[in-house]
Amino acid sequence: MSAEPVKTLLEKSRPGASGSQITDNDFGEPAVGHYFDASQLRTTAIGLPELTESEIVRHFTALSKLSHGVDNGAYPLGSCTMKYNPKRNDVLAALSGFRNAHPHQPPETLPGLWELYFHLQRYLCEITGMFAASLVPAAGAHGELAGLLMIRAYFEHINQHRPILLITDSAHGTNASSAAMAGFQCWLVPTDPDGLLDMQMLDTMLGESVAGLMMTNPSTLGLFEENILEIADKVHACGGLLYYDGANMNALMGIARPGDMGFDVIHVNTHKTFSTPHGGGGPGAGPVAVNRLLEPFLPGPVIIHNGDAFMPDQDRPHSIGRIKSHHGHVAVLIRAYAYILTMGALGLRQVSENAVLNANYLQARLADMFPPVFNRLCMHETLLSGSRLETETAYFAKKLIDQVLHPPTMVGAGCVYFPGDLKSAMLIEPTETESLDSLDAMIEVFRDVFSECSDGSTDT
Amino acid sequence: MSAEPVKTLLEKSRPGASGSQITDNDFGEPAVGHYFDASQLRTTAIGLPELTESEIVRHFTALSKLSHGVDNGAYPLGSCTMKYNPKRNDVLAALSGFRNAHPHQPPETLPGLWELYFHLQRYLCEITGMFAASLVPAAGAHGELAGLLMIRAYFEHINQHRPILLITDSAHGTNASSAAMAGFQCWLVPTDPDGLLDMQMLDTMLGESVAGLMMTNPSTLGLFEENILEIADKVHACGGLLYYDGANMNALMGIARPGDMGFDVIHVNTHKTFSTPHGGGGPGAGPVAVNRLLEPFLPGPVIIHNGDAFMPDQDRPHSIGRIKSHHGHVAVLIRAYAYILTMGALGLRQVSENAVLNANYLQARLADMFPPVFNRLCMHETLLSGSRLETETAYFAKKLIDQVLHPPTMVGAGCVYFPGDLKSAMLIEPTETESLDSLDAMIEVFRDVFSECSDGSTDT
Amino acid sequence: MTEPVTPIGYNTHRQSDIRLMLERMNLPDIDALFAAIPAALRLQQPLNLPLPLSEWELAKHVRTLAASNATTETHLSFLGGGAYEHHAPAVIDAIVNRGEFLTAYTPYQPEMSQGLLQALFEFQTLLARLLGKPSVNCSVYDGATAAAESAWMMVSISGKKRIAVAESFWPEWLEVIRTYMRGRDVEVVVIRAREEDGRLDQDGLNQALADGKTAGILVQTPNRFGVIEDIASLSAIAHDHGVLSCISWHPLLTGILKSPGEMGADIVCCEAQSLGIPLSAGGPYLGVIATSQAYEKYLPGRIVGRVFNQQGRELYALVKEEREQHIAREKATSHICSNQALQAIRATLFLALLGETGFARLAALNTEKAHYLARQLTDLPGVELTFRSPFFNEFMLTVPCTTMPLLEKLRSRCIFAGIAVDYPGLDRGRHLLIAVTEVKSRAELDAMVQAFEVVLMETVA
Amino acid sequence: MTEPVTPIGYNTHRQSDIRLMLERMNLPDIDALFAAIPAALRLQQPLNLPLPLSEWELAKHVRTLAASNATTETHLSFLGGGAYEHHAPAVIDAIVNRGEFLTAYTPYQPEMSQGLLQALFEFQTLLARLLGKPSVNCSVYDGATAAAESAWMMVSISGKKRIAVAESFWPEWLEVIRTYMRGRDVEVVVIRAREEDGRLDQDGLNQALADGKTAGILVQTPNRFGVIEDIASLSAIAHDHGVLSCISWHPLLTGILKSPGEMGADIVCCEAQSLGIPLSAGGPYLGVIATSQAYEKYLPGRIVGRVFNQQGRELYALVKEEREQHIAREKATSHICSNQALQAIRATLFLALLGETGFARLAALNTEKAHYLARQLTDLPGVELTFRSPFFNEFMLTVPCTTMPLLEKLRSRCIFAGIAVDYPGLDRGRHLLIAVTEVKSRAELDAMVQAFEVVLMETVA
Ligand SMILES: Cc1ncc(COP(=O)(O)O)c(C=O)c1O
Ligand SMILES: Cc1ncc(COP(=O)(O)O)c(C=O)c1O
Repeated sequence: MSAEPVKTLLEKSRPGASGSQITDNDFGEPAVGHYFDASQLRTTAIGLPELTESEIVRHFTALSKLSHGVDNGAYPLGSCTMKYNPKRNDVLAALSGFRNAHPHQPPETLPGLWELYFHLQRYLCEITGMFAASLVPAAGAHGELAGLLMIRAYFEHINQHRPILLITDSAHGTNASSAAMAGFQCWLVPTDPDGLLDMQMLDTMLGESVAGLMMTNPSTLGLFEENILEIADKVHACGGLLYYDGANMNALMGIARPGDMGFDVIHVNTHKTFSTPHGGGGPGAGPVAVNRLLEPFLPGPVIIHNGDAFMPDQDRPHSIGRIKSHHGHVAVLIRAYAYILTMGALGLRQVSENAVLNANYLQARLADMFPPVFNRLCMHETLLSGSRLETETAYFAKKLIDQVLHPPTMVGAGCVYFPGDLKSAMLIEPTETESLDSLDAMIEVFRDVFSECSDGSTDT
Repeated sequence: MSAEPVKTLLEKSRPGASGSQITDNDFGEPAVGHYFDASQLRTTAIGLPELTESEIVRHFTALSKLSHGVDNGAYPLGSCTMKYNPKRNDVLAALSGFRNAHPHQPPETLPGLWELYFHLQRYLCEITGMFAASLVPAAGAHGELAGLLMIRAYFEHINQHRPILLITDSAHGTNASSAAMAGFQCWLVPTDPDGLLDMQMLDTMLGESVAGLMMTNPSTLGLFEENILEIADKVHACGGLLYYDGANMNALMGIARPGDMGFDVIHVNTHKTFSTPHGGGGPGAGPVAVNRLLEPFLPGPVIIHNGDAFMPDQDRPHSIGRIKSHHGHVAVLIRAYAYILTMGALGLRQVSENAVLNANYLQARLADMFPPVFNRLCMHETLLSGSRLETETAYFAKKLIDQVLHPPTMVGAGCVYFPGDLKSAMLIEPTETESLDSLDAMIEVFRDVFSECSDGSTDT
Repeated sequence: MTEPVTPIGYNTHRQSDIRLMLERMNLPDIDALFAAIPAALRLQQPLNLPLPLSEWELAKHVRTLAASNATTETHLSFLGGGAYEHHAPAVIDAIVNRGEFLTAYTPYQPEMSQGLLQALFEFQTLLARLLGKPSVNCSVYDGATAAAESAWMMVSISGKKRIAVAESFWPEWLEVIRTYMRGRDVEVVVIRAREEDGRLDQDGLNQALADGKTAGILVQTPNRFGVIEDIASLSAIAHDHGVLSCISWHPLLTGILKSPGEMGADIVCCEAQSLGIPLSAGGPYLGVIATSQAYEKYLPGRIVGRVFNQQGRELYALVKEEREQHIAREKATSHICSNQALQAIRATLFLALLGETGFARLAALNTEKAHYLARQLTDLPGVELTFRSPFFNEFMLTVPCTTMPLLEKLRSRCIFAGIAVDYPGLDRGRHLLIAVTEVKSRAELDAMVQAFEVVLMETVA
Repeated sequence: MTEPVTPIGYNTHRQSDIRLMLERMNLPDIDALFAAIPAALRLQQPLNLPLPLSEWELAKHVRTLAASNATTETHLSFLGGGAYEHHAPAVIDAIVNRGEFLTAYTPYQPEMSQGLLQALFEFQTLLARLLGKPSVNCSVYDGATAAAESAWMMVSISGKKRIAVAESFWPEWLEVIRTYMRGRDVEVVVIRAREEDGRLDQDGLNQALADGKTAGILVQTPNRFGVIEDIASLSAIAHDHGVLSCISWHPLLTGILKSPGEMGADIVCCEAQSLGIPLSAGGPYLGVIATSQAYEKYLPGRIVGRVFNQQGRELYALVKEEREQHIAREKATSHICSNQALQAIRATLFLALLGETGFARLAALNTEKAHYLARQLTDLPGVELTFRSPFFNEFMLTVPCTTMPLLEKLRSRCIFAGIAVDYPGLDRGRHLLIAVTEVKSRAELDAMVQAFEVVLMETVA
């Protein structure tokens, strides 16, 4: 990670070096200016770089060497579930039958796509305990928006005005902003000293203007919300709905299901729980699933089994409408489907067991240096306190990087919120694909760097 | 290139960690011992490592980071023609229609393969000026063996006993060993002070026991054998044949042709001239081409156009016979075919012009430090003298490596021979895909390291 | 449930590892880890999912599904409508499949991600040139959400909760804009296309903007009829009314025309699928938004910049995060978190591989081939261009029969001949939108014309 | 010839670069560089080759060629005969396509190639375990040339110019062995298979070795009838006569059986295509040779070892190069220079991905599926196993009709049912060699049986 900086493509550009192969021997070098309004014609260069293919391959190969993926080593970013991304799934997603299908083809020319979609919808419903799903959302936040728009549409449908959405104070930033985009006012529900939702505050906040509560379970603090059934009852009792941010499903597959907990609408992040690669920021996919009540509101396409064909349902008058063009992130969803078929029920349960085991193992073995913020077993990730660290966490992170270990999520370097006074906390999520050797190696680096940081040697 | 050593797979092995997915739900875990002789059944472990897929991906990703390909930078190994390997050709070679074809399929089920082979045979003949070709040899050395066996078969056919083969003293090691494998006795023809074949010695060596002369042109010293027409006349005059080692064809495409020079049989290295990737040692391909005289002796398959179908010629009674199983290195040859179709005649000529230009540019710009061994224009590579270097060339090479520049071919680190007293010489072949910027950068590194070596600072 | 003996799938722990770890943690068994989950919620049965498949069984199954779909390889396709069959150079896959890019997360830790960040920075730089606006985000989900997010940008900038949108947007995209705007109670006023030339009705636009309550205009070019809009005039009208101009632009157009920025757009959004991104039945694609520096703070999504780290070293990093959801939460410009980073790298590679010259040639080749086909088809009796306005690589025909049987008959000849278009004011069921890209050879275009002629006869007769 | 304006294809220089370089070298033009070439030899016309193609034209053309071939994806294939349809895990391609491996040369410079060298070193280590001999080369061209090179090793070791080869080798391989031996004037004596069980005739072998002039024996298992030879006995016979024993081994067999090294072979050669290498219509594949330390100096090809470099650092490097052509030239063990390094890395990945457990399971699954199909087919009237000897994943049937029409009729049902085999002493045109690997599902095997039955009826009738 310490190699020389790489010049940019524009710095390397050699005008005139490329483009020779963009021709068709039957058409020559066509002059096309006369087809357009003269005033619109471009008169100056765009300013694109010109390099040969070899130079470009070298440029990006060099850039890749200055990057880190799970293929390079552990990536224990809390809340991101950076697990191994199976290579076989990349290959399947690139099969010509999917890759070269056009979204505007007549639906009857895409039977394989719909069959895959139909079953993936069903599998996700089975895993989460929901009734119906739409795979179309492009990412977790997009799933949230879809879900919240459904909640909104539902209340519009039953003629109730409920402008307020409760969100846990540890919620991911997307929850609040999706809520805003769906037109809700956000009220934050505080966390109690045990790291759980403050039940008393919930009671005071609930009411007839409240559309519902949005939370994730396990929470972003890595804790299972033990009172979930009671919470659900309370929310439902006052007419509200429960939204489940499924980003943390990696803790629960085959163990417990949000549908059984009382959630009415959920999304999952395929790029977390279902091992689709995150590509340095995306694309991901954020399928939404709902209970029977909300089914009519799902955004299309929803794939149904109709006689003997799988087909997009054309008759969805209550749908919230399109939330993006076309059919969702096909090439991502294929991977999620392949993952589920590879793991099966027992494999997915093993995933969650091992994910939780690994997080607790780290928590236990790091406790003398980084005591857990909440002194109890965690789920798939653990929130550790940096209070015993004699340096800033940013410095600690830098030292980890020097040891070629990707640091965990810290304030200012990650996208989670730590409520209250947790400026020096860090959230670690090893995932199930880290071996014991890998965890022990990680612990050792933490230990080395921690003691280095305790020597007062904080020179930069 | 200076990262930590990587433990081996066996050192990382965790017995019991893998293999769970090697099952078929319809067949369970079959017990198969009873199908075999009890005495043959294995009773102890093989000793294969056990790791998860993720660990394996990380292991090999880490190993790749300790390796260097043309994708990473210049690779000016003389005699190796390390040019850019087009990515598009890798994709085409992996198309299911080739990749999943079985070699024992009935020939009529492989029309696309034969069509490609037929045209590639023709293109190679056109480029080299030969009459007919067989694509089957697996590499350059294998092509040599095929070619020399053809020469042998020819003389057997015409009942002449010619046990001796002349080889230039700068010849690649494979020439002599292929000759030995074909049953020839090798006599080395010396190089004259100008770096050319010693004509007088040739005269004395030629005779009725001589099957022919094997040489490359340009030679491994980077020089064009100016007397080639005279040489060919001499060899032919005494009944011998002329073998052309085509490893250096990168200098001549569209410029001159070995067939026109009088060569009777040749091979080319697709992994040099025709840009197929060398894969860290292979696989390559070494098609052979011959004049009309030797055509009957070509090893099969030779593809012919028969009525309206392309087919392997089944009627080759004089063929030297099979030299390997199946049809040659299909996945390599597809790439060579694709390369030729991308370049066309003018593109290939440009390749050779630029390759020769680049070598001469380096020769000219490095001359003050590393004077060319032969004081004249070179072809696609240049032989430079290390006589002015105050350190060993190996030390110089190490210093280049410290600057992340792959050293040129030197004695003991490459596979060429430098005749006479050229222990400190180095052979540089930039190829046409290095840009002027890249050459200038290379020259600068040479200059820096040279002056560093001249400071007497030869500490290790 | 019985415990499986070896780790399934991508799990890593053996039973012995698990025992050892539990021992070190002083826990009796795995179940103890889940003690916080109320018993009533603990699943007592395995999930109802198919048995795990081996890699070859999985591959065979998914290959079978894939093989049942028609594609641009099984059919000669002239489908466009916002997604185009361009050639993606092989280098793109070779690079983006490198684990260092493919398996990375969002580059929150700049030191671990300099290469990825530089690639995204270069993306912004090249897109800024292509779109003619200096500030570019490094992606939103697709062209449709880019348009919707741009609409909200105009609302935020202006403080006015109404936008004027061209009705000649792709219908799907218009629906997405509506869905997004409905959430935030923004009024969407639709501006018609002129019947004579398929371009936006400038009178209608003037009228819509007259009351001063509109945040801005949102226009797509080429529009849903393939017609190229007069961006300069439309932007001028917007500016005359003191409102913003946002253009949804086909990025290849810059190979021939001035960039929308040069023609007066304040915001440019686009679907960049044409820049090296496979069709993939619709996704993932690549949405981009570009604007002027002044409006940068309203951009949704990530922005990469050059900063100095705590050690004083200059490096690439995510910047201006104060706009983003993880800082601003409900006040964020958008909720976007995961975006289309890898597709942005694809686009960067695409632009670099073509270069200035190649990009212009590609645009010209697309234009010429589309016009070639349009000429051949309009030579057929009764077939004509619906509008005589400039078009790029997609054009709309009026045909002398109903489109559906025509399309179906061509489909039975393995041709996807185009998309049936209806628009109020045009004859129903008589219009076809046909896209042509560089990948169509002259022989294929001629084959299309021939088939079209035959089928037309059959259908008219 | 007119000068093209931009660099064609993968050329890099612009006209301006060329001018600048020539200027700096004081040369008038490019032609001056070629002054050494006699004018009579300088081509006056461009080569007669097709015009350069764009990437998409090329792709379309080659895709069309590819699509015209039948494959294991278009047909249900039971072809084997030395090349097998195994599943290659996707990880293999992902790794070997990394430019650091794919675009490297032979690792002459150890410091630049530690990763590549380690991968090859690991290959040697794993193959040594699989084959049961400690010294392994890192590849020759394929199984056939591995056998031929092994034959020469025996000649070199023993100094005797005769080898005894089983006639039950793949016919093609036997031909390659003959071609190679002819070059060096080595006599090839062929040993028959027994008609009763298809195994090597031990009496014939004893006879052939009796005069003490033979260097060694060369036997393939499973042989060309799919029959597994009795390696231990054959090796013992060889050793009784004081000659070497060389076994051409199917590497997957070690999943079930003792390694050939354990069973007494002095040299083991093999075609390792089954270890993660695609069929590719026949190549490139992977030949490997393993032997004892004592004979290591006779091995052809590269060997990687651990050495200390001039700076005293321990590293991987090519070792024992004194055997190789670039040092020993005409005295080299072989001419091999370029080998199959990347395929060796594929095999290493394959073995690592399966692991001890997976490898044994894979071998068992192959065995069971082959035996399942054999049982079903021999239930059909008149169909029987030609030999009642042990087999692995390939077996030979005697059928009650001529094979050619049978195979052709099955082919018209998209089944490649096997390879027709003839062998002197067996009825002509009545034998089929059928291979089954893990990739065949039970449903596919049953479909094969059904089709076989139907077609058999037709053909017999
Ligand atoms: C808890 C939680 N919710 C929502 C999201 C948003 O998902 P996405 O990035 O796919 O939009 C994330 C992503 O980090 C998350 O961790
Ligand atoms: C001049 C020359 N001849 C022959 C060969 C042998 O070719 P191969 O390695 O393909 O067997 C080489 C390879 O380096 C070479 O440079």
